[in-house]
Amino acid sequence: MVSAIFILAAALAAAFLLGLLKDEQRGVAYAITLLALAFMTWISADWTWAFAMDGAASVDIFTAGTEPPFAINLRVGLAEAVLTLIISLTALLSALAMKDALLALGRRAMAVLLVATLAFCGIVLTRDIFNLFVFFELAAISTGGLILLSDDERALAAGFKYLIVSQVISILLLIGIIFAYHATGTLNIDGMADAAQSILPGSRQAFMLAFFLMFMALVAELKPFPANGWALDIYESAHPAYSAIFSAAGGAAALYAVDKLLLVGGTAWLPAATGIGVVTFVGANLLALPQTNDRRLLGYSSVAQIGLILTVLGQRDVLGDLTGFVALGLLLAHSVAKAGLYWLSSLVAGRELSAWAALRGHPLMIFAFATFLCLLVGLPPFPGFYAKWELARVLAAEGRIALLALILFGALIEATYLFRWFGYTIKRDKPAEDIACASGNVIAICVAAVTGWVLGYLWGDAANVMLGRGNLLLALPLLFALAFLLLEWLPAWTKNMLAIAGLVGYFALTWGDYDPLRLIFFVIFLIGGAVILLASFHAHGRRVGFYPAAMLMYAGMTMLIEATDTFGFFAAWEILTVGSYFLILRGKHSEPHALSYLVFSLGGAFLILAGFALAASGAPLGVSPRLTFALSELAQVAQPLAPWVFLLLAIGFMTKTAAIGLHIWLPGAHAEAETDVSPMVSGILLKAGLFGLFILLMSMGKQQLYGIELTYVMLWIGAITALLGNLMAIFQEDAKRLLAYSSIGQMGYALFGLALMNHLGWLMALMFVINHYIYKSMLFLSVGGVAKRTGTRAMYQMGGLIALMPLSFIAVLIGIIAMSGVPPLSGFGGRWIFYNAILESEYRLPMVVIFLSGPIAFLYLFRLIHTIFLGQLKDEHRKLKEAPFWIVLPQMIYVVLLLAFAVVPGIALRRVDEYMNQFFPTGGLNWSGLNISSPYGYWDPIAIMIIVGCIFMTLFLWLLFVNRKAQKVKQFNIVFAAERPYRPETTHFAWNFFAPYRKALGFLVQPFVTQFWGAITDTLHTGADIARRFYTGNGQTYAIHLLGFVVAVYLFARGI
Amino acid sequence: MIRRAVVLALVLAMGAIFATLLAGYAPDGDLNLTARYYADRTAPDIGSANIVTAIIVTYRGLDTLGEVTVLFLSATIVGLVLAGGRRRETAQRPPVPVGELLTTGSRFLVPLIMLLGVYVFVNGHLTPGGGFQGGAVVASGVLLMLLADPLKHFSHRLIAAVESVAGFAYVVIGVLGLVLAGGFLDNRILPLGELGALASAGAIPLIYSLVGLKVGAEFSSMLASLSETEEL
Amino acid sequence: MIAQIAMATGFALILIGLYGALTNHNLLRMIVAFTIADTGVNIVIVAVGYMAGRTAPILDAAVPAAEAAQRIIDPVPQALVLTAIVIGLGITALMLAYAYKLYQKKRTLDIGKLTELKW
Amino acid sequence: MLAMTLLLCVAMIGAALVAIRTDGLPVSILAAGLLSLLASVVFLVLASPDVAMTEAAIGSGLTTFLFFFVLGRVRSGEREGGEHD
Repeated sequence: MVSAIFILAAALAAAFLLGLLKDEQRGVAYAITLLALAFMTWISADWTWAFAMDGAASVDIFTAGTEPPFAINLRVGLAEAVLTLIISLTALLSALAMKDALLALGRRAMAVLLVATLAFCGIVLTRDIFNLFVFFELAAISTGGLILLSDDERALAAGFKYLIVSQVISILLLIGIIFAYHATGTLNIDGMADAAQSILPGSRQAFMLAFFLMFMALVAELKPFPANGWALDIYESAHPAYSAIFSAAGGAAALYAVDKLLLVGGTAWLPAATGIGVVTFVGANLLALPQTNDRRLLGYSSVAQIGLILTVLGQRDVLGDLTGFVALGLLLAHSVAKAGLYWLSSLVAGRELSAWAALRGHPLMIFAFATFLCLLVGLPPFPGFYAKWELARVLAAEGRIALLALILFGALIEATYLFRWFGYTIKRDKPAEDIACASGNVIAICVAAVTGWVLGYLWGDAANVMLGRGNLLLALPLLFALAFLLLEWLPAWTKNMLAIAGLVGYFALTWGDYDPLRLIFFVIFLIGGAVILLASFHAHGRRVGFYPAAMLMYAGMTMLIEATDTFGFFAAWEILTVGSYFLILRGKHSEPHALSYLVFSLGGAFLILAGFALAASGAPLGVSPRLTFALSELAQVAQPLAPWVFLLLAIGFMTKTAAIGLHIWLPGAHAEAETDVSPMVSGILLKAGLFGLFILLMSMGKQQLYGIELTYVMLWIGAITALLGNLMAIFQEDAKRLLAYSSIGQMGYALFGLALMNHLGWLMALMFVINHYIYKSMLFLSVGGVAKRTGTRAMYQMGGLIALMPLSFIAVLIGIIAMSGVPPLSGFGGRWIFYNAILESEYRLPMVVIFLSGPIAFLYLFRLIHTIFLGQLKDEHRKLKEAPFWIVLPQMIYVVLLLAFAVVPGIALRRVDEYMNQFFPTGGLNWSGLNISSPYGYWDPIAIMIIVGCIFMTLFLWLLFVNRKAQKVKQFNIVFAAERPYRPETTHFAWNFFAPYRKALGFLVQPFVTQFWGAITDTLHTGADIARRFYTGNGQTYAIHLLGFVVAVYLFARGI
Repeated sequence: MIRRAVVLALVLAMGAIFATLLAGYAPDGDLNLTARYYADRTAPDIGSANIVTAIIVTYRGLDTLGEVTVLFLSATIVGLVLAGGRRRETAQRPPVPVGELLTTGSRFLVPLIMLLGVYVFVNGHLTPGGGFQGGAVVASGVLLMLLADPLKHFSHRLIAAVESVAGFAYVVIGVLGLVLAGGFLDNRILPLGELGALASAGAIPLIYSLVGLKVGAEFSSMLASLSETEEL
Repeated sequence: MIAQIAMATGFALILIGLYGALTNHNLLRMIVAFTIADTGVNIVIVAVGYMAGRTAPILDAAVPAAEAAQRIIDPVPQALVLTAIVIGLGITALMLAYAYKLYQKKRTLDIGKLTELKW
Repeated sequence: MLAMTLLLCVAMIGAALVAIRTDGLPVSILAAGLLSLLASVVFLVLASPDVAMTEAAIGSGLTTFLFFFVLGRVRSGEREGGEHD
């Protein structure tokens, strides 16, 4: 192995060599620079390989042939090797990315770039505190120099501000170093750490003060929140490729320096590091909300990420040997993502966030952009996810709940503004000029994206080896979904075939090993998904981006069922959230709704993460917090924690089933999604939430919090959701929104059933799961088909389509009968079980609310079919054809399914009924042959079907017989038709269909919840907008901020 | 006005921190661990009479290498920053009337200053002073020449060449130290000679002369690029 | 006693330098103030290494190598200061170049007017 | 020695205050140069000749000259930005 000193020597030699070249030989100079950087990258890669693969011990390199305390020594361990690799690789790729800027400025700029890389590597390698100061100064000056690469006029001012602040930092650091030397007698960090223990009390106070100054100087290098205005100006104005180095390499080096220094200070200073880190993380993320400039936004995000890693370093006493795994995971994810994003920003001409829409023409760039965002936010397959899981688990185990809450809050805000940006890129209109596809940039971006995925695999492998977590990237469903990324070039129908085959095949392979309840969900997720995918055959062309997203969602759901431990469950939960977000985002106007969906889902997911972490911490079994925590062990959670765990998990799952108060994302997300996406999201995705609630209630049962019975609260929430959901559905003008609100109502029913906590209640909830999937998918498909043909979703613009679209009419008719619970179809079965369940339970008042919501449900169903299919045909709809074949086919399958399920409910429910006995032995149904009886009543589905069939037929025939002599009234026979054509829609009968009800019950549907959440987001936004005025742009003010920060921390530190 | 009050308050707070540092300071009765080692081991191991030079060049050689890079960086960036401005043609600059005393004085003094500079950095390991001080003196000599004849055009090529060769040689010596002797920048690649003699302390005189040349070149290039900027 | 006085002066210089740098609006005045602060830091560092009644760490006729350990003061702070002074000059030269360039582009030396980058 | 150190220190603090408070920029730069010179003498008193030489050559010599050079280049800037608020 080449000694690591050559990293420094090679860079220096190359930098000096450049001086010998004539000014015109810029090409040669550029070649030497790339060669030197490549050599440095190779050395660090070689060391990383040696440490990672052969597990070699860390190596000390002595300079001047003398032992460390008397000379400077460098140390190369796994962490140093990885960090130097990241630093030199980023520099190499950035050199590629800013090729033209370097060539324009000539060999001097290249020499400065080499020295900058050398300085960052030096900071990581050196073990001598004064040497650290020299390398920091080198980094500061080279940053000052490299800022000139930018063609932005304002970069000069940013450079000057940086130099002012670095002067103040160097003063603090020098004073700290000399007094620490005086107290300990050595300048070597390890020597100082040992000497610090045995300091005699007299000079202990002086040493602590000296350490304080050194610590504050290095923390100031990490751009802590109140005192980092200067860093943001650099990020905004410097050349993006240099900002990539400054953020990825500079951040990594400074963080490692602080980590080394914390060795000296001992555990007394860890709370200070944590405090500064958390304040930076939350504060910077908050202030990033109102940002519009893309590079400044990345600056805020970079500062926030470094704050998060500082917090992790501050928790070293608790994390123990996990610190490396967590800190490096977050750091590498940050470095790779931030560098990639900055290189992307060098492609885009405009600086506003929506200017990135220019990327849309290049699917590879969009994929890279999405990869970097997922890396930053820490979504499943990437290292950030494993790191965040371990961090949450350990923090909860140590009882640092407030810190965990702050970190999750900051992460949520970061996800919000990053994915809002992604939404702009996908949806906003493309700016005129396309992106400048310089080869250097593209290479850098691709390497960064690939590195991101490789890191994901490595961290998964490390998690597997160290902690026994499953390596997500080896999970078959996820691999299958990601394979679709490679098949994007295929036409849509082949991919659709593959997808359906995959779903059905996977079901066939693994359906055996599930209990009846999970099996039902498994059937709905996979077979149900396959049936809906049939509708996707109607699309032409390649449909880039649809199949990876859809299969990601399905993969997430299958892994949700397969999960046995909390980690697997949570990973699946986030995968399906991400997959469904990208799926919903495909709709034409779905950008704001997709964002609100993602924010609510991630908020719920973080609550679930906190819940699982708490559960693992409280588990009475192991002394040390358990590594893997099985789902079934939720039952054994100790009493003081159990209600809180239940509360967190319940709220998390209810965000997914859109209970009242957490429902505002659903109407927009389901209505604005594409024709075949709406049934997927509404029919299948909501069931994931129900599945979670099932798991929760099965394992934890009834819980009490301060005397309140939590399941009783859930009962009320279910009832109110059912009532208000149905009520809001009545007054909708848009057909898809009506169905979306009806989903909220139906989920309210299911929640109510679950919360009844008795045998039949759960059975009813399960019945709802099946029923709701069938008729909601059918209705969404038929309404989607109608909307595709008529071009509008507003019901008052339709009417009289029964003649033109008979199959859709039949599908909607059957759907309505099933949904409203009218006898022949399975809806009635659901109602019957429901009433039995209610009679058994002793709750009276919520039942009244549920009964009220029943007829209200019928109102909007009537409105749906009446306004679309009955009434008079509009002129422009004369020549409409039936909905496309592929959209009608699934509907017909569902009609058959509904009829079959209505006649023989036993096929699905019988085995589940027995399965329920283990939870609620009493109160089950007894299945004798084809009819079912319960303590209160008797249900013979076949008899009902026959009787209702006969009644219907007789009435129908009689009607035909009576009407055969009826006079047919032409539409424009004004006297009889009683309808004026072509008047503005206000006179159309479908407009404001239930006006009298609105007058009566209108007060119930005031958008309080929307206003509530709107108020929260507005306060955050305006608060951030006011707070960011703090950065006045005056370099002197920034220096005053830094001094103020130092004094504040001193007073605070003295206080504790 | 509030700004000044805030700054005053902050400065006084820093003053309080420094005051506690000052109060807590007690000079050591005897040399601490590191200093004692240097005091005892410099003569036999490094063979340099000036212990500070031994520390600077050998024991903490990496610092000095970093420091030389700092100067190289500053000179390069100053050149980069000022090169951006319009390169004024020497012809159109008005001939500044230079005093008689200055021209003759400089013609007489410049060689002496250069000699002093060279003496300082060659005897770095014996008498106080060394590469940086010698380089600064040489630079002041160059400065005097500049003042005496503002139109004199310094060939940047020569300065850059001297600077680069010196720097590169320094790195090569460092690497030689690694290859031949104990470690990077170890001065025992040349014989130590006996204490106090000119050719003693191994490679220290060589290194310090290179540093002197390099520092002198860097300062003069800084001054030259400054002098070529035009009046604003 | 000399060390304490020198150190006190050094700290005073740092405070004066910081005050000057943070109140003057003119770029050049700020840089001058920072130079003063740097000098103050250098004085403090050397003052920390000083021991009464001992001489400079140069081995010559007056201070033979044998009894060096008892006669000389701590050489390490001096080595550090030497590096610090040169680095201080490096940064000052860079700031001056920036100030000149800023004046060339913006025709002003007032830090208050260089605030395009904010919020 | 003690008296001389005291004198030098008082002179230095005086020079520093002059450098900060004075209106004219050239006077301020000269005061800073004087401060460096005094500092190099103090270094001599503190028994560190190497540092004294460096401070003298670089601190007072080159730094002061750099300042005057840039000041010369931006002479008109002094009248604009020099006033105190």
